[in-house]
Amino acid sequence: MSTRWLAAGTLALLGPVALGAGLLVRGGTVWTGTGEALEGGAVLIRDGKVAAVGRDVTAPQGVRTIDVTGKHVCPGFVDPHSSLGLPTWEMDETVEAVAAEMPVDAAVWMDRPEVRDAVSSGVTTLVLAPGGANLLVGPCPALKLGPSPVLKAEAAIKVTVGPSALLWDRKPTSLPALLDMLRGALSDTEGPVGRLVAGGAIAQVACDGLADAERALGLIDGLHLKAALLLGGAPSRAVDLLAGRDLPVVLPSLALTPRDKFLVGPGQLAGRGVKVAFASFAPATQEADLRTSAALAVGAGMSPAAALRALTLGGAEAGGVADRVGSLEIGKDGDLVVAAREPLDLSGAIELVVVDGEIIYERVPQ
Amino acid sequence: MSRMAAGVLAVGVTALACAGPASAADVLAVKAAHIITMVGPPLDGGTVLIRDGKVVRIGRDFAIPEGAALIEVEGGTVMPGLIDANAMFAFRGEPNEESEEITPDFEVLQAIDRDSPDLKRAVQLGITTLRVAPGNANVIAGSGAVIKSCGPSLESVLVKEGGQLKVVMGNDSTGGNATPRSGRPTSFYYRQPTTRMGVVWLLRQALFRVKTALGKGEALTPSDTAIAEALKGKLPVEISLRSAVDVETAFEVMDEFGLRRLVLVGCPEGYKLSREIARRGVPVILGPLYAYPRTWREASEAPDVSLNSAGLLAQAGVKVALGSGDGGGPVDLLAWVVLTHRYGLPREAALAAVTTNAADILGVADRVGSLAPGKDADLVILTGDPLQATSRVDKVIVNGRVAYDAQSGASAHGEG
Amino acid sequence: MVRASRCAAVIALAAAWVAGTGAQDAPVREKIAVKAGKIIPISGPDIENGIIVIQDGRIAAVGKDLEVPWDANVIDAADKVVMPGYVEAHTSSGMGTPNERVLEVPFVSAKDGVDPKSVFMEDSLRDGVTTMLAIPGNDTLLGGTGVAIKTFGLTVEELLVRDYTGLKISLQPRGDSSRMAHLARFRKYMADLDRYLGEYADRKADAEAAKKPFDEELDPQKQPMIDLKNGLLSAFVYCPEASDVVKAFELADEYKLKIVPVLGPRCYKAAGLLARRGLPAILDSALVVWETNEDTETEEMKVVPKIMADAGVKFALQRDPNNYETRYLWMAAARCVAYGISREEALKSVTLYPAEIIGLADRVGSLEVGKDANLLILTGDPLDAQTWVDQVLIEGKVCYRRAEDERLKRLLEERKPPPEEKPPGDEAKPPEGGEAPAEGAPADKEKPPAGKAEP
Amino acid sequence: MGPTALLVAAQLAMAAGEEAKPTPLAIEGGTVVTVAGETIAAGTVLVADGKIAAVGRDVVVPEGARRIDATGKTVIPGLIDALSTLYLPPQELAEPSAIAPEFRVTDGLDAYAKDLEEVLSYGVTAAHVAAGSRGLLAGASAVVKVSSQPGVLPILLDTAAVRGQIGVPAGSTISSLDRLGNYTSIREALLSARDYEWALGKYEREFTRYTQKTAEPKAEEGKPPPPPKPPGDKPERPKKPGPDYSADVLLRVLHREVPLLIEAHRVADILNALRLQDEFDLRLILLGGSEAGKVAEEIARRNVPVIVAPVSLSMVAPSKLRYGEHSRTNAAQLARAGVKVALGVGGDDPFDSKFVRASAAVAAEDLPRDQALRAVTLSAAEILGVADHIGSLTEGKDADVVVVAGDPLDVRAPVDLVLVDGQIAYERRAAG
Repeated sequence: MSTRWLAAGTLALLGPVALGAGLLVRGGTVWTGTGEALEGGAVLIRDGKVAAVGRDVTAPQGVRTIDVTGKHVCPGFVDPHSSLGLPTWEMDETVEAVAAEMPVDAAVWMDRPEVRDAVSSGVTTLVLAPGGANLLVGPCPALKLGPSPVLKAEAAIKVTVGPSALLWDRKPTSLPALLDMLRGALSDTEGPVGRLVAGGAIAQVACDGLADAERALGLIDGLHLKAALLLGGAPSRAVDLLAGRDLPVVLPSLALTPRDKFLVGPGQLAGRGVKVAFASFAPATQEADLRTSAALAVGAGMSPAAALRALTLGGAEAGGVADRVGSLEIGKDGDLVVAAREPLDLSGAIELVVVDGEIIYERVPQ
Repeated sequence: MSRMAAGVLAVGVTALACAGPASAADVLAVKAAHIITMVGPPLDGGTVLIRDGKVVRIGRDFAIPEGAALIEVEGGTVMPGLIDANAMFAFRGEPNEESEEITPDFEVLQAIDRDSPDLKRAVQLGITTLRVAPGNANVIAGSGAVIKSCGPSLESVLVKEGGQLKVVMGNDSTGGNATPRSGRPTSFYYRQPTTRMGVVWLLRQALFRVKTALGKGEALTPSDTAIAEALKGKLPVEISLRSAVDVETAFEVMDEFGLRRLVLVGCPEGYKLSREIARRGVPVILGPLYAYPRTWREASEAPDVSLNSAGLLAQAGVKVALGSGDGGGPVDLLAWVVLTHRYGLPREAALAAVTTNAADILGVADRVGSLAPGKDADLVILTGDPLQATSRVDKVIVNGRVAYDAQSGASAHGEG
Repeated sequence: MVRASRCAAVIALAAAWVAGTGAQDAPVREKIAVKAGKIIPISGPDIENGIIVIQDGRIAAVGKDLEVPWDANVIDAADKVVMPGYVEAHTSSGMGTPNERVLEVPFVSAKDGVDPKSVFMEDSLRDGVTTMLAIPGNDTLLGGTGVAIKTFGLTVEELLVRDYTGLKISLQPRGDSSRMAHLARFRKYMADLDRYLGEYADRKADAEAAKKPFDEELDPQKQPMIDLKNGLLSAFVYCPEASDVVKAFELADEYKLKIVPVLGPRCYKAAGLLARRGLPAILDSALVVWETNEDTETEEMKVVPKIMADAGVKFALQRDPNNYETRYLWMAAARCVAYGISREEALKSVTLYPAEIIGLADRVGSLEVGKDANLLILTGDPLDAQTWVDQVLIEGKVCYRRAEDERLKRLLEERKPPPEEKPPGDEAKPPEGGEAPAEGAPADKEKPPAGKAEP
Repeated sequence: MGPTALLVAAQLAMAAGEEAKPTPLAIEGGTVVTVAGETIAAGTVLVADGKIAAVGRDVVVPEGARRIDATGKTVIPGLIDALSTLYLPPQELAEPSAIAPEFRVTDGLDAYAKDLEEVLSYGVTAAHVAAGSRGLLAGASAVVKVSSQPGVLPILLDTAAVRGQIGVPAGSTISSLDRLGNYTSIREALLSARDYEWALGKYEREFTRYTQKTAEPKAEEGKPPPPPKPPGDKPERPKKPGPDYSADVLLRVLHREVPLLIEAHRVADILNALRLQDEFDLRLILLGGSEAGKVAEEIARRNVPVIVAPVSLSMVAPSKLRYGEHSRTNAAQLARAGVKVALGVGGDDPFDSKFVRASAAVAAEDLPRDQALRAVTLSAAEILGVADHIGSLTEGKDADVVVVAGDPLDVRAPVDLVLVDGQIAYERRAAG
């Protein structure tokens, strides 16, 4: 689908440094994203994949070695829901209520400053989705901010359960009709939506507030959807509703949730075992928010491990790409971030970003 | 003036999740100086015993079981929870599917926001049950739902789904419609009707189509079945209207299609035809009450409102209930009842208008509207007589749980 | 069009009704004595079986065992309750359009807007309101002056109790303008005024120095604001939000103004401040406001009068015909009692306090010797929902008799063709339904209020 | 201070009058970052009568003082958001008037605003509020304490600066010509203020001449009184110019009594602001300055301070997106050139002020850590002219103190305690 993407992409990303054989990052503290932190650990990347993680990993012939002693290494951040690069005036296609054959990336402009900011803030993967004016829209691709951007062309479909998808003069104008149309589209296995669902696309169901969330869950359970919940409103009130479900829950960046004043929602959800992720919903907020969000959430009581997980593996799960990215495990993509301090200490700059084993961002020391 | 026994605090606490997890305090005894049951004569002093959200016993002399939580309001009056028979709030999004003007199969239930601020307010006004109706933008708007004002989930608040076919007369459903001229070509507002004549014509057209289809025994579309039910008299037709003219038109339509069950809603000028309405045995859900017309619609459609419509209708023998109507959120039903009583609605009828009559008209009398063994434990505890403006809601109990307590100011609400 | 027809009807009715009461317009006897089953003087404790003596339209005596003057025209209200007429301290009803478009119109007067034959005026009398301050609405920065009026009379002159009472200042910015701009505008007006007065004084001085005659008059358009500056007028300051109450007091201090806060519904937050400043306030007609607690997402019921009373703020209540709780002043007071305010305070908030606020406490608001004889003769307790205003006396004249109230009769009588004969005097009986009252206790409430015209 | 401030003082007095005089309070054992002076390990901060009574390692704590143990924690001055919309309802931000320097932001503040507890809980105790984001000269800005008492508006300084802006779009974009237009409009406003001043001076002179002329001649010793002047030949009383209320305010700016605060982001606009400084010799404060780093020397040369806002786009609403090239390293570049820098969140919503600490953290990526903290405390206070009250833990200053459970620049360490004027304004609940 996206040769244009590749071209634009490479152009935008200040030309990746091709490393061919591989890359060894050693000396720093390695946060694998699965919970453990190896001091003086190393990560070996070959052919774009993680080849080894551990304390005593040695560099094979011809592998470039970068010493990051005293610094911190963690997986690239994953933004499970972003409109990065979509011009704000082209975020919604409103003529069709159900637009399941809309190649979302067709509108993306890669040579925009947001994209550079995104990379420099440690985000390596994102799921590209439009706004909320359609009941159902897709396919939403999972993209790498790297040389070969398309991670999964049909990663997700975006479903909106709530008034935001209702226009005043387009069918449907009411929630009952909206739900009918959604059930119709999602259960029609022959149709384009059915095809996407069958193809393993994850349904990202957006809702705002308790009543919407209940209906969203009803829809997900009723149709046995592989889904993630994009939860608007105050997360604290939805804790009981969501606890004990094996359902990724995506929270908008904290700067976006005035109704979660003291930012305790993420901690409460994670504390009850909910798989939490943060999404920027860019351009509503920036990709750099993900890290700010996680850091502030820790300040408000979220466990540091859970916060880092939300930033990495959590995002990957919510984007339906956990098999490829989100943690530093052998076989997964060679995406990593080197930070001057602990990954969630905002005062430590992101110094190095690697995607598929290639350095795509290196901080110019001031 | 109100004292809560020790055990009650426990209730208070669990109550904060209004029908949260079942607990020891599931037996609740409410003592008060006056108990208005709406079925038998009122008791002076007595106890309402509640178990598992239902009323199990009402009387003066029986022992309160061990471990029962006790609520005692000295000098207070207990009455059935109030019913707003025609509420048009607590929606997510629009209460009409406006892409068509005839939507008989539209079910408003799926548009209800059980977490809406309006419901949280309603419960504090003593309203425990509401019939939420679709909006006024369609000629045939579909069916509403009867819900409780408070509960932990949509299932738990649902009392009755559907149950009527709402028709809107007058010019509400013409709003925004236009003949194609300008604007977005896909807009469905280039639709009928644009006049009240058009409204009636569309209504009759729909009824006629289904009637003939029934006659010929043709298959019906799902949306037509609702109309068919109405034609067969299985489903009451609720006609929302304002002016007396519309009442006459409604009766013409009723005769033309042999509609057996009709309910008039809104109906501020109905008192002018009270005899005829009574003769046909058509109940009226009256409201909202207003002194002078507020909107241009009210001004143009019901300039001649009367404070004693309720009184005149009731006295002509019409069964009257009250419904807040026009979408402005919940209204103080008790204050309204006080006024209708002052202006001619006899005591029993005034109380019935927000309890038994409403329950009967909505077909939920088996569960709500009165206090009797087996009925839902929906109670309002007032500081005095319900027909005095000096009384206020002191506590509200929904499904056997304290949902509001003016003393603590705690308003419980259904947490997910 | 509809409006027109309404008005026509109203005029017709008004005419009919005035004709009905016309009889009383003939010169009344100098002295009237009202024998009351119960007197609620407001200013003091209730009096059982008391007597009120009225002379020349004023109260000459109130008490228990008073001697009835031999030449007094006696009104026997032995089975009734007598209290002072209700006072409303702030209304813009009964006027065509209460707001000017221009923002600064201190020179307009409600006097020119009041419509003596508006249905509102008639309703007010029927519901026992005898005095009110008609004042321009809340949409203009400097909205104009008000008039204190009674509710009976065919011309504005007849209505007038006191002209030129209170100046409306609204702190509600109009359109997309900000409060900064709104207040800057006010300050500018005041500064311009100072400058104008200074230059006026200079011109005057020059003329005197030059021994020239000085006949220049002060600009009448500025006069109300000059009087405001000099404390001859008080400002009725409309505060839509609690923060505007703070601003109102700032302005009062900055410009040395006498102010009466006219509160919007959400001003309950300012109760503490109002209490500290010890000023009485006029409450919004919405007694209950809802506030969403964003942390818990619950709806909190704020009972404004209760909050004010608890904070120690004196207040006056206003009516709103479309508010279920406050369409009548008696009902507003009754609701206050329901919400836990003492009966005395509740009654004062519709009689004495509003009278004080509009500076007429020396004439109305309570039954005291020397005050205007504005009396309500009620069929029962004022706060009882089944009580009716049976007669209204204003300045000693009987201005309203329920027995002769054609509209009320039309409202309450049963309409069945053909109209059956009813025993005279019982027209006003509220129709009985089929079912008998179930409870013994309130059964008497079902009895028609025993309102009969005095012989 | 204007009447507003006075009133507030009165209110505070009354409010204080309600509860008893607060007992002295000692925060002991923490690492005290005074910002003004040395950082004291295991030091004590003593608070009495709303002021800081003593700071040091061995402070004598009086009997009956309340003691708070801050061992293992950090004690810092209350944070200051140098560009905030705290207390401001949205309507105040949409004021359409273009040139209205006579507006007072304090007229628009809502004493009963929400979000205050929220902002306090992030250690922010004061904010610089400047309204009229649409006005070229939008009126006086103010420095306000963050109050924990509804209805009390603790205004520290009710005319901190007159706020103007060049090239800040009312909509989403603005052409270079418009931006030049902004500059000229402001310049013309200042020029006309000068003309007005000149006219006033002329009037004064004429008026004194007039009074001398019209004065009746005095009778001298031993001489017969001279005949009174015939009424005819009296001169005309001179006409006083004006009034011009915006000029009155701008004159205070031209006389350097009040600084002029210009929001500008693009290099060209910043240079234009500096041209105003050169032409009128103002006390200029630059606000925003997304591209200021590129002309750091120019700014430093005139030693004009800069309130960098927003520091990190990631913390503010999208309406603040890119006026020119936004750079996170801005503050560092300016600081290195010797420019005094404060940080403002510059959010559209009042509660955005809670991100002050996070802004400082982000700035600390490049800025030395002590300077990063100074930029949200003392530097801000100095630039806004309130350094004698707030900004550092110094004896005699207002007791606005924050206790952080760890590194002040690592937002993962929560704020445990916040004092405003010696009163406990926020205390962290156990377990969130």
